[in-house]
Amino acid sequence: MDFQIYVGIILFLIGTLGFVIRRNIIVCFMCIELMLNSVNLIFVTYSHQLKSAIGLMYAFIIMAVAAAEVAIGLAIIIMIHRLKNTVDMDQLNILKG
Amino acid sequence: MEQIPILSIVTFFPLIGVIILLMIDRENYGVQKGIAFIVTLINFFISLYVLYHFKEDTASMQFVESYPWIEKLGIYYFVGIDGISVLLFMLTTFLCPICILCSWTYIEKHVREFLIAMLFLEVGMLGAFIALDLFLFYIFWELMLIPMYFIIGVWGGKRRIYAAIKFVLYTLFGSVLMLIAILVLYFYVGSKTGVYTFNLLKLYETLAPYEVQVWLFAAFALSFAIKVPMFPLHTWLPDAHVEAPTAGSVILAGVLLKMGTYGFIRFAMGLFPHATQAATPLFVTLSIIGIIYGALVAMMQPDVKKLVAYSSVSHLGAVMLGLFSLNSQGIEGGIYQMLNHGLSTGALFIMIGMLYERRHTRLIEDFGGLTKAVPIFAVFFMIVTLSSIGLPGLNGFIGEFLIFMGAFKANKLWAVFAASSVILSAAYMLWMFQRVMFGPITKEENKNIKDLNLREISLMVPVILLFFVMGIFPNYFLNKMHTSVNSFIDRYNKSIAITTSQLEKQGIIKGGE
Amino acid sequence: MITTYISYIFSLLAIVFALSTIFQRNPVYSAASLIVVMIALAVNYLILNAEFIAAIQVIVYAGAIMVLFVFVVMLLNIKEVTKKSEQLSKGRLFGIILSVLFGIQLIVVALSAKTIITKGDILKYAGMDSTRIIGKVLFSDYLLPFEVVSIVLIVGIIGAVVLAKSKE
Amino acid sequence: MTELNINFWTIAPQIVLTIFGFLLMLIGSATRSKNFGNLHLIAVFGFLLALVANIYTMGNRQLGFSNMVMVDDLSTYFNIIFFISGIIVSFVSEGYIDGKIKHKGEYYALITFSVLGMTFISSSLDFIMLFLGLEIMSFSVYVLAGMFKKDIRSAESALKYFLLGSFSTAIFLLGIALLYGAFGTTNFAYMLQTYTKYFETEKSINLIAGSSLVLTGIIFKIAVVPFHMWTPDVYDGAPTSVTAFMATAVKASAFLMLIRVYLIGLRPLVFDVAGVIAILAIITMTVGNLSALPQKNIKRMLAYSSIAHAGYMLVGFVALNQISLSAIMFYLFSYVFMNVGAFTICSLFEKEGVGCELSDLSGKGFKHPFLGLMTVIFMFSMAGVPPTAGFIGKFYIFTGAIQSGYVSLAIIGVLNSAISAYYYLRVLVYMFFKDYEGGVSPNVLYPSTAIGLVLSAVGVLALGVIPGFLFNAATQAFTFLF
Amino acid sequence: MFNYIAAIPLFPAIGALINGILGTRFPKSLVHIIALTAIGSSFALSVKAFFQLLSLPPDQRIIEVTLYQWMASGDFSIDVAFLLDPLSAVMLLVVTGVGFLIHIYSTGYMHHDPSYSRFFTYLNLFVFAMLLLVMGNNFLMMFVGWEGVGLCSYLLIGFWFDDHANASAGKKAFVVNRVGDFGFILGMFMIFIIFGSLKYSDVFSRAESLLPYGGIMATAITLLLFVGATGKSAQIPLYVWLPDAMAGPTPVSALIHAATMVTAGVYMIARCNVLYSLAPFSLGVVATIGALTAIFAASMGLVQRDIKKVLAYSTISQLGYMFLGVGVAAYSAGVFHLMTHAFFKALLFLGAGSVIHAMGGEQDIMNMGGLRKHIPKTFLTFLIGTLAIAGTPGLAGFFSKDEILWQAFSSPHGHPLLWAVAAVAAGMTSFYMFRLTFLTFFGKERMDEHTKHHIHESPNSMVIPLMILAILSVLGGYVGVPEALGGSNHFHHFLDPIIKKVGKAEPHHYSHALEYGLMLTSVAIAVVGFILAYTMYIRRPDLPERLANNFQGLYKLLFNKYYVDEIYEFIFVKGCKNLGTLLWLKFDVPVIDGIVNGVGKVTMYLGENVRKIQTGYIQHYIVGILIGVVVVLGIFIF
Repeated sequence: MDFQIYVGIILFLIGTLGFVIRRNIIVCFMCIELMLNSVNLIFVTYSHQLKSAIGLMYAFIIMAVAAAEVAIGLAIIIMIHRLKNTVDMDQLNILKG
Repeated sequence: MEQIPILSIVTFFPLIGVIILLMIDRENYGVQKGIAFIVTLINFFISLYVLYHFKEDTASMQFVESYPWIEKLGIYYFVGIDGISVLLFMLTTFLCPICILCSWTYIEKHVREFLIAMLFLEVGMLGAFIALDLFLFYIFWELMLIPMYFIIGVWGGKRRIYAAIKFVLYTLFGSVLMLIAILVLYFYVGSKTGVYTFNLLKLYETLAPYEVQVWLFAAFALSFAIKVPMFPLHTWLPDAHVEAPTAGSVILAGVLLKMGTYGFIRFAMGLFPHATQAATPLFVTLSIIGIIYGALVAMMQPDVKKLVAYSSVSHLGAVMLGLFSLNSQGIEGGIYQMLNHGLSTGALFIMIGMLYERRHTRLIEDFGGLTKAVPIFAVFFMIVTLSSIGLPGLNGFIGEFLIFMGAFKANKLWAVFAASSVILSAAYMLWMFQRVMFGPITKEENKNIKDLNLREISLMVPVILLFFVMGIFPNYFLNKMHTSVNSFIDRYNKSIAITTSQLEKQGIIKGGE
Repeated sequence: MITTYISYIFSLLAIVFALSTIFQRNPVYSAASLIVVMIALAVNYLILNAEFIAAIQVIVYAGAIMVLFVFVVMLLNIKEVTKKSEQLSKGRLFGIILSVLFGIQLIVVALSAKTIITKGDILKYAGMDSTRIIGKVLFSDYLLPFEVVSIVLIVGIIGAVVLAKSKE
Repeated sequence: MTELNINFWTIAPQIVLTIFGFLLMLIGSATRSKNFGNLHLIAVFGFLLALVANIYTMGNRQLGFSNMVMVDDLSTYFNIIFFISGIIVSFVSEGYIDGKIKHKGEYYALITFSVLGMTFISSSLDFIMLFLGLEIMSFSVYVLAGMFKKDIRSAESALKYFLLGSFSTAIFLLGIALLYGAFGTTNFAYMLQTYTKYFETEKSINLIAGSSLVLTGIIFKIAVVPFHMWTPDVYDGAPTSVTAFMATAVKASAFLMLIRVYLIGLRPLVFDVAGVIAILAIITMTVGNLSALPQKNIKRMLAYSSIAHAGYMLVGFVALNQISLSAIMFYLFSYVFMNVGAFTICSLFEKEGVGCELSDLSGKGFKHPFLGLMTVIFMFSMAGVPPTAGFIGKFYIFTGAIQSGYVSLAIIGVLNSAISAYYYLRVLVYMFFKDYEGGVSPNVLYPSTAIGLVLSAVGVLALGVIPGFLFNAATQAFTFLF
Repeated sequence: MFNYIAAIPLFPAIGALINGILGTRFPKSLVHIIALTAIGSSFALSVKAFFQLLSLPPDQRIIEVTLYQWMASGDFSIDVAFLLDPLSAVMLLVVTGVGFLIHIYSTGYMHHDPSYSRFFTYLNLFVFAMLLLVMGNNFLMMFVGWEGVGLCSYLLIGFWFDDHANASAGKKAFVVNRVGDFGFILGMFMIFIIFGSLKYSDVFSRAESLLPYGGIMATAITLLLFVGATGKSAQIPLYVWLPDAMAGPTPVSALIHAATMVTAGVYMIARCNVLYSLAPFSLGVVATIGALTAIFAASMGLVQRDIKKVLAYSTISQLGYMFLGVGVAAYSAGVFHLMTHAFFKALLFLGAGSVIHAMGGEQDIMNMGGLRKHIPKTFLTFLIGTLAIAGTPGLAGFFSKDEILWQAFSSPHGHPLLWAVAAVAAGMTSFYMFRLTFLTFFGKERMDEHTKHHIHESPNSMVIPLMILAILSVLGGYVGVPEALGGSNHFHHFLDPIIKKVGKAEPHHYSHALEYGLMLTSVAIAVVGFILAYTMYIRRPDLPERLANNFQGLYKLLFNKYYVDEIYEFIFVKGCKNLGTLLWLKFDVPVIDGIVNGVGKVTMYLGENVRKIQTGYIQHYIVGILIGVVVVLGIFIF
């Protein structure tokens, strides 16, 4: 078993942790990227381990998807910033209850 | 022989009225009322065909129609009528035109919508009485809720919203559990016989074991007991009655409550005889408590409508007692009392509605000495009151008498407690009557109220006549029930015998003692 | 063996900078740390025989995407907010505990996981390097996903245009 | 597998939708200055064409693109749900977004793309296609949720949806990764084979963990408690037409994912999953209903109610028999009609930036009889009162549940539905029982909106009165399982 | 074939129907013509029926007319059918005869009443119901009549409903009667359970074989039926309604509350004599209650000031006699007294009515006096009535009362104590009746001038019935002169066929001498009563007051009718009302409805709290998701 699996899992955990503790939307978004990266790492590791090309496909496609995701995400962040002049998550709770 | 689908015609005929109403100018209230009235009246006359061609000598379902609806689940549009339901069916068609007449001036806003609601309500009620497919029955059962909800909520009194929601939620809570029970039964019987069906008559044939019956019966009974309403599930009734407009109260008391008792005899007791037997002590106790409790609470009500509402609790308690006597007197008395209660309490509500239209109050203390001002009203009111307290010669007596007799046959003590209602009902009704109609006129407003007009008289007369006919010639009505009720009792006894022997085999009950 | 050590080192690097990403007060530093993480991962990809992935990891991820991040951070001129509220820190604490629990679970899974299959479809392409394999597979079995990715990107573009466009 | 196995018929509807998506963008941008008002018709036309294509592919099961996609009855029927949702939403959108959204072309294009993503989900036979379909759908909806760019609520909704959605996607992906590690493949068909080969006796922990992570990703989309928390906020903030779309089509696709993944790919695990979902279903419907009870904002109330509805549908999944699964499909069908209808009503009474409060409806029912009637139909259907589709849907669900012996689940379900009647009926209370107090008059009723409403109402009633045909079709769709 | 017997009750029914629906439009003359025709025809037919019966040999004197099957259910079926036998024939004659006279009387008495037609409607209706009661051939028909007369009683007591007191009195009568009916109906059920039928012929013919002598069932049935009788016939403990019933118009008091309706209980026991004879314990109860009522009511009558109240208590007391009679199994004696009582009590009431009419509505005898000069005809007839009720030898009351006294002593079910009580009561009767007569017609004129000026003799329509009744009160007794006095006791022989001899008790054989002795004793007691009254109210008019002052406690007790009304009011009326209020306000609203609403409130409360989870903070939502993930994952992997 390749140890990169553990690395992937630790990175995923760090991403989760970051999402939980940070209030800056952009940083949280970065954490999501971190999580996607870690998943990529796991895919590639498994691909290596299983001698299977599918993991690589996933890594490739996830990257593309992540790119689109970043585009949309940053656009939303820009929109929020434009309306509220903040990227603090805690400021965003008009919708509740 | 191919026969005309008369039951469906009668049931869905009011929809024609709905369509016509939708096409009519919104403001043209008179024509709208006229159309609704004529439609319901014609419907009543059509329904007389059912009564006329009803065969008294057979216990099987008549005018049966059966079309597949959701075949995958064995759901059929399966309707029919027998001695238990035919009179309730007729009662419904009879009351509907009267209700429309009695709300002629009572309803002032959204007349067309009101009439549409009434017509829909009629469809729902008629459908529930003829449905022989459990699923179909449930559909109609719930369908009634919608128009009633609006009738109470839109055209009701001050606390109408509370009352309407309470009514619907209370009923819904009961009925959803019944739905589950229906499904459980469906699968149980299906797995036993291999035929998955909601057909009531087929379901009758397969008896669930005692442990299953008890739960299913509980679910059915809860639903019906809420509708009846049995003590202690009755509190929605006073609210609903007080807030509902006259026609709503009439239908509510006249027909909707009967759904509960009808449901008991047709479904809960018919399908689960053994559980019925086991539950009899409980239901009889509750019925008797209801009879006395309803009467006592009714006595002290300051609001006439509430008084009548609580009296319904008492009367329906008697009906339930009759049904649970499980002998022909009790059951026939129960069914007869359903009709009586429908007519006499309906008539009481109509009369109270007439008072309300004139005085815009229903508090007893606001009246007094009205007989002087409205003699014709007084006569009708007196007769209706007497019918309600079960005076011989009027309809109420026959039902009560048979019920008490049935109860007495089943258990003497039941009848002793239940028959005390003859005293209490006289006490609260006559006391109310005295305070409203007798004594000096103390309030200035009461002096000049108008007596009944022609419309009001003509809507009361058929009801009053029916009181007498039903009181003097009850056999015409009872004869229609005999065969069905007897076959019901036979089936019940046979089922009890079967399940008892099953249980004995399993060693749950020790036999031979 | 040396690759293993390199791999260890870069894995450690990735973890450290990942932590740095989430603990940096300044978002720009976070972004920079994330770039390091990505590059470290790219090295790991190389070691895992995924050269092509490693390449686009650097080009697309570390290059394009992260630049976009930094660009937005700069554009918005974001400063870290320092105000804290009591209620939230409780929630966060709970969140931290949960993520740690989640991590423990995942690690337990990874520890006790056994790989049963060892002969994947890659054997069909014996002798090819991973880039070729990717090419082969991408235009045969993974043709449809590959094409569909284009729609994902289109949606991304539309989204970015529609949302971020400031003046109508 | 050197030979390419391409079967374009399997993606015929997708092709149609893609074309129309681009077409809408083009026409939209070309006509932006002219305020072209018929884009929704183009969208509807697109959906109709796709529907035709979809029906054309109906029939035998077909595989395509190296087993990436599988077209069977299940996918085609679910596609119909998506298309109908798309059609009705397009109809009702025009009146709502007119004047509020400049990017109308993009709006409809995004809806089209979103439906496209759903169709990929429905016909996917591989996690990669499922994932891509999910992402197409999600990204489109993220953007759609934020389409009211001036409205902070819309923006907040989009952000919440986006962040939480991405987070759950990441978890979903991790799950796929673990599954990949266990199976060496992500194709449902091969996974099944592998399973029977290796895991019959002992389940790998990878497999279990992967499947549960995938599950969390899916039930996030379904909005199962405790994954539901985004739902009310997002539904509340998003443009109402989008909310309608989210609550119906997106939810349907999430259920489809559940079915696809756990009844095909991870079928051996389905009973374990169902056990967990049973608990979650109870919590979901209860929490959904309880939270909906005190809501004064109709949109939010409907959002919570959609959580509750998801709970009922999960009961169908738990029961796992032909009836209950068909019931889910039927329910989703009827849910499209009634929920889009309900949200449309809500949108008509909406004040900009505030939403639709219950008190805004006071006495409006009689003032605007058409809307009143529609509300009655939709609300009773939501509450599950016959003769509406909502009732039949619940009936089927609980029938299925009882067939599998989940009587207690069914009881909790029906009791919940009785609770839910309270808040649905409260809408009618305000509309009909309260007196008219003037107040804001409803937004202009566009003919297209009216058409959409009538379509929904007819759907609700038709499915309520003659549910047999659809139910038969639904059972047909699930025959492959039994 | 339609038998004319069925027409007997039908005529009044038709009369009531016509007057009821159209009466208000008719002139008064037409109204009473209709009413009188109706009852007159009934009377004529009754006479015809009576003679038809007489023409038959004694053991075949039963005519049954079945109209139709009324109701049937399971093994229960009942017909609308009439029975004509000696007992019902006697009752028919009394009811239609006295009723007819009272109808005539009413045309005068009620002439100025605006609700003239209503009055006659009710009267006709009453006669109809009463005829159903006496003519039915089964218990249910009897019960129908039983309730029907109760209704008419209610309507007529509350005839002047403007005054709440009247309406209350009517209501009280109805409700108290219903208490009795409650027992009656249970008795009927029990009969049905045992005999499977409610038809007299079925029941009585099989009674001896189905009910063991003195058995619990027989006792239960008869006691339950007797509960009904205590209600209808105003016996202890249900007599309380009758004094209040005097609120109705006087002809009503005469017809319903003296002559006919209240005797229904006696009729019923006479009708069920077989059953009662099988239940000696019940007979004992009946006799004891009868005797107690007789003395109890008489004692209350001693001090009443309202002319009608005195008569009312007298009625109760006399009814007590009748029950004493039937209670010692001397059924024909009871019925005999019933008949004679009908004559003289109707006479007394109508006379009282005439007095009231003359006094312009005044009813307090303390405000009367010396009226004999003003209204001589009334005085004369009233005096005859008084003499008759006091048991003056030769008048009707003497024969019937003495027969009862003798039977109370001599019957196998009798007891000397019963005789003694009844004899004392007879003395009291004599006292208060003469007191009444003296206070009304003799002594000073205590009314005010205005009233005095208006005093006038009643019109002929009122006086003629008085006279006829007076004649009947004198002669009515001669149909049943006991053998001891050399009569042949036709009445008893006439009734014999319906009275079955059952049971083992052999009648004692006493000598005629004893009978004479007792007769003389009772006459002597009556004379004592007379002398006392004479002393107190003619010779020493100040005596009553002094006595009242000296025995204030006793006087107050008597004057307030032993406070029975108050006790009943407190226990039953207040009790029910308080219970009702308690159940409503302390149980129904807070507990039952409270639970219902509480469920709603709790649900809402939960909802309010559950929604608080929804804080709006993204990170809380993440926490939610993480909880879910951890839990789901945990469930799966552990």
